[in-house]
Amino acid sequence: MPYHPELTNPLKVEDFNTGVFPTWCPGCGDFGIWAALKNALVKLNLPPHKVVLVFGIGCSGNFNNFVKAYVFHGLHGRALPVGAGVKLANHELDVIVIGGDGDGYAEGLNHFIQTIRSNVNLTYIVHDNHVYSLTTGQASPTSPTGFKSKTTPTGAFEYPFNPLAMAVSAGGSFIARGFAGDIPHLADLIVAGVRHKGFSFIDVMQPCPTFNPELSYDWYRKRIYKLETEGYAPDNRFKAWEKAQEPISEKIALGVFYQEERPTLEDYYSLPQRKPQAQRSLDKIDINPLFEPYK
Amino acid sequence: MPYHPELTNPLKVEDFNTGVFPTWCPGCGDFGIWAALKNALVKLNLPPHKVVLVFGIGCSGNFNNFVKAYVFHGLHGRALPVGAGVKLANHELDVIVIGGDGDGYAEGLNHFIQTIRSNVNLTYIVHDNHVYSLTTGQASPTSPTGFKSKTTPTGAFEYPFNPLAMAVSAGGSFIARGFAGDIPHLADLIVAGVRHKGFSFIDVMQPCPTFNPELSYDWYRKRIYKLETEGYAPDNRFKAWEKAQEPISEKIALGVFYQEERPTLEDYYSLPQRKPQAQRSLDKIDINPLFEPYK
Amino acid sequence: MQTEIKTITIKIGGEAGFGIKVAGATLGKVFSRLGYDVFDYTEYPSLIRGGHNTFEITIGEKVSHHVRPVNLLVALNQQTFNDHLRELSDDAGVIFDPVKVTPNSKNLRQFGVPFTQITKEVGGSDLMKNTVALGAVLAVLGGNVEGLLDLIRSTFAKKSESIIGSNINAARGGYDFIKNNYKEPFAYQISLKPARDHLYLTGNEAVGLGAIAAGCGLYVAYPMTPSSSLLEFMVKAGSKSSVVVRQPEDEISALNLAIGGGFAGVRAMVGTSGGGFSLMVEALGLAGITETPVVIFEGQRPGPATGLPTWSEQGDLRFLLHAAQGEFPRMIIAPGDVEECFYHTAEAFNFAEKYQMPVFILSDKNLAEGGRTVSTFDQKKIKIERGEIATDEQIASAGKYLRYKITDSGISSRAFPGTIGGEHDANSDEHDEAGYSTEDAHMRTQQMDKRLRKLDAALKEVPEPVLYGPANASLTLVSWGSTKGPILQAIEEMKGMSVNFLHFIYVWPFPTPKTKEILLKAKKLMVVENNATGQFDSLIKEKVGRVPEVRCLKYDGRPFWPHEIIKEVRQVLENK
Amino acid sequence: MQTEIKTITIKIGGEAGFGIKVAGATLGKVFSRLGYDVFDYTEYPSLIRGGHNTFEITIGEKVSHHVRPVNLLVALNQQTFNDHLRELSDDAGVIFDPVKVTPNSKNLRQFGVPFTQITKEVGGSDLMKNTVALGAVLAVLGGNVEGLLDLIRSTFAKKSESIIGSNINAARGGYDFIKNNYKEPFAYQISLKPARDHLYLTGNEAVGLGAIAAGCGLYVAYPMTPSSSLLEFMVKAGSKSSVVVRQPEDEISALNLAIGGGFAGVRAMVGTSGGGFSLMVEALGLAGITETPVVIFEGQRPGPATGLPTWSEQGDLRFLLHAAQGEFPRMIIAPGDVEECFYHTAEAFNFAEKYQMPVFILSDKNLAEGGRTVSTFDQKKIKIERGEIATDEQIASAGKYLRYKITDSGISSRAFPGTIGGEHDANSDEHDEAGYSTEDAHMRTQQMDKRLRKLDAALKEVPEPVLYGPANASLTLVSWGSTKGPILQAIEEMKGMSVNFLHFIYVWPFPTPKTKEILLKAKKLMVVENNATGQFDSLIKEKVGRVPEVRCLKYDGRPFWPHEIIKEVRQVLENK
Ligand SMILES: Cc1ncc(C[n+]2csc(CCOP(=O)(O)OP(=O)(O)O)c2C)c(N)n1
Ligand SMILES: Cc1ncc(C[n+]2csc(CCOP(=O)(O)OP(=O)(O)O)c2C)c(N)n1
Ligand code: SF4
Ligand code: SF4
Ligand SMILES: [Mg+2]
Ligand SMILES: [Mg+2]
Repeated sequence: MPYHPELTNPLKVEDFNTGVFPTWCPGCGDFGIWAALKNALVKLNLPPHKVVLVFGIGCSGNFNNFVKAYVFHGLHGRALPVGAGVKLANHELDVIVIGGDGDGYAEGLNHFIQTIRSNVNLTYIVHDNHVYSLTTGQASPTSPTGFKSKTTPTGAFEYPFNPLAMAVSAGGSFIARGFAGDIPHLADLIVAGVRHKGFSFIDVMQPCPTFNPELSYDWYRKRIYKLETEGYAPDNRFKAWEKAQEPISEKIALGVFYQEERPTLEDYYSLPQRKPQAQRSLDKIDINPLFEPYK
Repeated sequence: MPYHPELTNPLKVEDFNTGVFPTWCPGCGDFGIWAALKNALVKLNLPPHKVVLVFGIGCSGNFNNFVKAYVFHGLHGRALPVGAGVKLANHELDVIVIGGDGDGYAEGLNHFIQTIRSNVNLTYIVHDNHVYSLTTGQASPTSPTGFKSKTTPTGAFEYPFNPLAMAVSAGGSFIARGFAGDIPHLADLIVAGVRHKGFSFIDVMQPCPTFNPELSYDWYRKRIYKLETEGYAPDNRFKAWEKAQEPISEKIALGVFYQEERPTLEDYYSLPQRKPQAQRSLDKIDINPLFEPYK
Repeated sequence: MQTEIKTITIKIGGEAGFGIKVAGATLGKVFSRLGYDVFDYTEYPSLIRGGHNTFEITIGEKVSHHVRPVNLLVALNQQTFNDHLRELSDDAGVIFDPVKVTPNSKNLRQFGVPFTQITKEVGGSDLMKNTVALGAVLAVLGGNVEGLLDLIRSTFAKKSESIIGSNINAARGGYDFIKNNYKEPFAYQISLKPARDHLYLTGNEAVGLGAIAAGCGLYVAYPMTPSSSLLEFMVKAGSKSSVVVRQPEDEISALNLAIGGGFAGVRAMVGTSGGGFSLMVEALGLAGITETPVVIFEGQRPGPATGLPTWSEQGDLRFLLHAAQGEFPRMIIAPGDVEECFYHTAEAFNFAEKYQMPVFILSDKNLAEGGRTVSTFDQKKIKIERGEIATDEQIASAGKYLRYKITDSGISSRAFPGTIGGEHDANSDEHDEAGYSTEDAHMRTQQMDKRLRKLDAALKEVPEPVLYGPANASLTLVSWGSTKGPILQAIEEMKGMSVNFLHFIYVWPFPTPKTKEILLKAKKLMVVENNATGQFDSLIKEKVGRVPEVRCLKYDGRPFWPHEIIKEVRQVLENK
Repeated sequence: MQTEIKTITIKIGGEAGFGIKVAGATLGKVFSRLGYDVFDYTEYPSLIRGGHNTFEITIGEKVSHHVRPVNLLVALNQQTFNDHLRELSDDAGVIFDPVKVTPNSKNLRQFGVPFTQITKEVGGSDLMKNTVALGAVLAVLGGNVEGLLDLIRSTFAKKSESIIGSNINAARGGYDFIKNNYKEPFAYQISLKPARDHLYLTGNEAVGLGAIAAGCGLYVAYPMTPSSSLLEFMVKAGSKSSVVVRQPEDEISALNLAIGGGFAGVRAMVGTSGGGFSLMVEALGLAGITETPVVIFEGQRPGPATGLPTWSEQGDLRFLLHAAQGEFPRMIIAPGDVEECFYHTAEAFNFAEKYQMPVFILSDKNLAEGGRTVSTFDQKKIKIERGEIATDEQIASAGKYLRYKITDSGISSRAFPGTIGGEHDANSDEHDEAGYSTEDAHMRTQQMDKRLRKLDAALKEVPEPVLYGPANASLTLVSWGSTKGPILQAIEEMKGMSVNFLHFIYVWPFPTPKTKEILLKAKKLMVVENNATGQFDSLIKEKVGRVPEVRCLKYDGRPFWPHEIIKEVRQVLENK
């Protein structure tokens, strides 16, 4: 196969640019995630044609226009099953699924939990800005209690959704938290997530200066610390769940909360032992043996 | 208001029978839950017209024909939002939502988690037989690893869904486990759940001799023990989560894992201070003050 | 193309996120208060920042729709000028900041105004340029600035004196600059009108007011353009009006919540767009078989899927008509303008409860988000009819209660939880009269027929479509929903031509015998729709048995403009 | 009503959960192996136990559908006798256990057989009564028991000798009891037929085989009657055929998974019923706008909502046709019998990939779960056509790749992930030719037109409906999908009458010019549908512009029986 003619060798960040420049607001955390993702792909040496990126709908989903790869821009809340479908069709591709907190923890929550359980080998990155932004500012499941928004003028009321604790409870095999304001660290997390064999989940703290100005870069920076510098070992579900209980209004741990290796969904179907389903030749199928029970 | 003419005083279990006798298989755990529910309603002295029962679809959902009350037999996986809607319309009614494990932990999982978060004041009972029964035996989220079924001939693969740990992580305010083979204990749990101010959740271990014969009454009885006899205090989320990690293949704790009182969804809307929405008079509405901003 | 001047269209354009919408709406309100009919139209992308936004208003003595060409353009950036030059009338003017915009066209009346400088002088933020521009617009059109200043004072009432002050100065700055530097009057000038008792508001705000007037007690919605503004309205107004307003986790939950509410006796409503409604489809059938009343607001936008989230279309009619497995009755009401949004939303609740079925309010982005002036709504016109409801006493005296009793009308009385003796099973399985599951062939057929009969009953009560223009005409335009505006506006300008217009608010059930007759007798039919396949056209074919001669379809996300319709009509009439 | 005897119908009835279905299917297979055409039909409630189950088979030289009246009833309990007495022919027989059932009717030929006692004697479980009954049936019909014994041996091949032995003894016990006690031959006797290369299987099994033959690589389904048996088939057969079969958390996930698979280049399929499809609606539009091929199996059952879960209907046609917001092309294929299930499922994958759109296989419970004999499928008839796919080389030589290139046919080539230079954005937003989001009015219109053009192209390739019976007839029956069986069977019995039958497998796009002509020219049309509103009838009105004279509708969950159709036709022809 000829090497991709449009790419530099080694890959550069620019190889992942499209003609479309991001339309996010100035200061939006999405820019940081954009940069981190491209850096991670460079580090992983993954050329655009080998990467599938699946997006949900949101400001986060608008990302679909800004990065070169095989991109699928799906429905609000439904990016994960599309990603899993890609992986089952062609397990040799690297699949990264990207969405927002409304996308993944409200509309798409069921898929989040169940995809974790399946341990399909893909990476899921959530732009967690604790608000619905593209629809101009309503409370999301991760909005802090008391968060005032267009739909919660007296303050958000419901028990704040804890993505990390949920992921631990559902049997996540790679559970991490990143920060859009720390691009190198986030890029490293993405690299580790993509390399992880199984479902890797990265909840990214993302400032949205427009609809959640209180949770600014500074607000986050004041609370952030890194698990790896604390001697935290991400090998214990109980400890991970406990760690995830730290209220983000007080302390925000970044890094890998939990990691373990266990069989993936592809293993269950013995896919790694075969050619990708999508490349199977359809000429040599013989169904005659299947007639037996009906004779 | 005249007392209900068809009822005995005090209430008897028979007051909740309909003309339809259950069609469940002989030995089905659903009979036990049926008995426990009726006993609980008698103990609570709740006449049928004050009770709303909302059912999902499944063998569990077929229950809808067997108990007298205001019954709503909804869609597969969607009973909880119907129940919440009833409660918001008329917070004076007692609402009990009943479904299966496929219903609540697969199709309807999103509503389960989000309804917990809302802490709407109703009771949710899950007939957890660890299998899809009405569709004649497929693996469900709570099927044990390796469970052989029509759709998992080589054994269930996914990380088994842990309803109690999930409920703790989502902020449940009343989280309990019952057993269809222990009717008095289950009836007490239902009574406690209904009396609890907030969302009460009872996961009921339900034998299905037809499609999950291995998990028989005996199988359960060998593993069961009661939290209340162990000096367990259901007042700590961390302990509750830990307790919920006991694999049911080894030990099955029955009783209340966690309970706390916090504001309900009805409190958020200040409903308890008013007449039920459904009884509001619609004659005296004056919208003229609302015109102001448009003048 | 241009006929005698009755309207003025003003367009403001600039970068997304710079308050164009607020500025435009403010201007609209100033004109509305001056006694003008105002109709506004806004274009914006599905982005928070970085895209291009425009806001247009057409004002006049009587305006049914926003019209083109544009007579006065406020170009906050060069793109506005470049993109919209071709939309301008020959005698149009343009207001712009010479340091930002070079209007490279000689034919226009040019009003350079130093927005940036004036903003700096009054100590305002960048956003305040809009206020300067508004002042300039009023000056160019020969109005006075007092209305604007009043509005600024009341809008910012809760802000600090200094914010109010700098806004006032900004407006005055723009106004004075024009007055001082451009003495020759612009071709379009406004005049004083008598004061009126009017409101200036959007379709969604009118829907919300209608719902509240009808006693809606539970509104559930997951945000989605163009229904999000209705959710916001309900949150704001609802808390003052005892409406429980809830944003659940998804649209599936939304409709199931509302159905639970309807079952328990509250008037319940959901709001969404086509994508969200896709997720409500299963629950629609649930309302159908359990015969639970519910009102569903659907604001259409162009699909398929995410499509063009912030634009408009009428692509969901057939979808709503046939949504969900199996067959059961529903109603579709498609208001044509802001006023109809109010009155017919209120009516929707009556239909839903009387016939115990789901009732749609089918709107679209143009109607939902377009503001216009209307006579202040008259709440007295709204009657509350809750249909048949069984009470304790009725049940006690009847000795029994059957929720799904087979009746001639198909309607059987409802009993709300709490009613003594009214216990029943609101069952999504096919059921007998008491509600218990049945598989009996005869009962199944009877219950199907019962449910479907309700639609026949409703058809007898459904208001007829309105015929605008002469009773007999060579060409009859037919439309439904928001296309009413541009067509009425066009009809107005085509006086004397042999064309009339039949507008449908009540799209389903369809047709009444009288409507069928009108449609069969019309000389020539031209169906006007904002979609690609002619969905109402197909209904006429199917249900009336006539093939309309002409279809006028547009599906690029934009509304029809009156001049487009006039052109089409001329062509048809001339070729005849 | 009865014409000359060509078929025998046997019915077995008893309590749910007692293996009626298995027994019936065993009997069907015995007859199939004997060279008979077999068509079976089963009725069971949505319960695991405690309800009433029946299984009927009609056998004959040539059988297109199960027919009534019943000629031989096996009553495992009293209810069976009571409920089905009125379905019996005058010369019918009944086999029963005298200790359980009292057949209080004198006209019937009675065959008392001590099921319970024989079962006990052979040491079998209660379920083994069925085996005794099967032996008895064969004896009554004058067959021999060897075929049944062979089948028992192979079915239980993996079980212990003693299980096989007691089953064999049970079958022989029933057989011998009849032979010894009822010497006078029963009115219906079977004869020896030449051996044939046939299969006996259900519609769902044929769909599954067709999918596997077509190279389906990903099948995703959430269990739901009547599609669950397809899921089970795919699980079983799929593992031998490299199909990844997945049961996800819900139907939303199912279709999105399949779309992901289709995007990545696998032939993907989902299966569900109407309720599950309701949840797939949004993703249907996603397939539409991203132009991702996917095959959707929908097994209809009576709605609305949960309805009658284990019964049959054709109530979802219009729903599928208009599902999802916006407008985009799709295809609907409704096989009429088991054979068509096989060949047209395989074809569906070709259409899906060539036209890059969702394609439905629209079945129903009768077809999905009804078993019948068919000539062994010929895999050679199946061609694999994958449509336009861009390779590394093609892209390299073209120098660029545009996923959504505007073309005359509307078809633009797909590039699968991994292809060098084929990177693109499969975008649910409206997009330009490369796939990037656009709001441009012109590009929007072009992309809409492009997508819709694909349907015009497909229409040119769609097989015409088949006309059965004489070319000219006073009455033309029209139907689609599974109603083919009873109508063909009726037509067979109406030879000599001036009636023919136009059957549609390809329901959408509709109509081809030729079909339109046939429908316009037919003397009189009678549309036969298993629904209440006449959905295909409405399509004819809308798309052909003709109002069919007669509608024959049934919506009680049961199929049409041939005699019902004959009665209807007679009435129409006589009234003419
Ligand atoms: C089914 C459906 N419902 C609603 C919407 C409208 N919608 C678009 S984006 C969005 C939420 C965005 O919030 P989030 O996922 O947190 O993304 P963010 O914009 O904050 O990045 C919603 C509700 C939709 N597109 N589809
Ligand atoms: C939307 C939808 N999908 C699928 C079904 C089919 N269905 C009926 S019951 C059921 C699962 C039953 O399992 P569970 O909830 O565990 O209840 P059980 O029968 O075990 O009590 C399914 C999948 C349905 N009715 N609706
Ligand atoms: S609204 Fe918030 S999330 Fe969206 S682009 Fe702007 S800053 Fe980013
Ligand atoms: S199948 Fe299982 S759950 Fe269903 S009724 Fe029978 S025993 Fe109970
Ligand atoms: Mg967000
Ligand atoms: Mg279950």
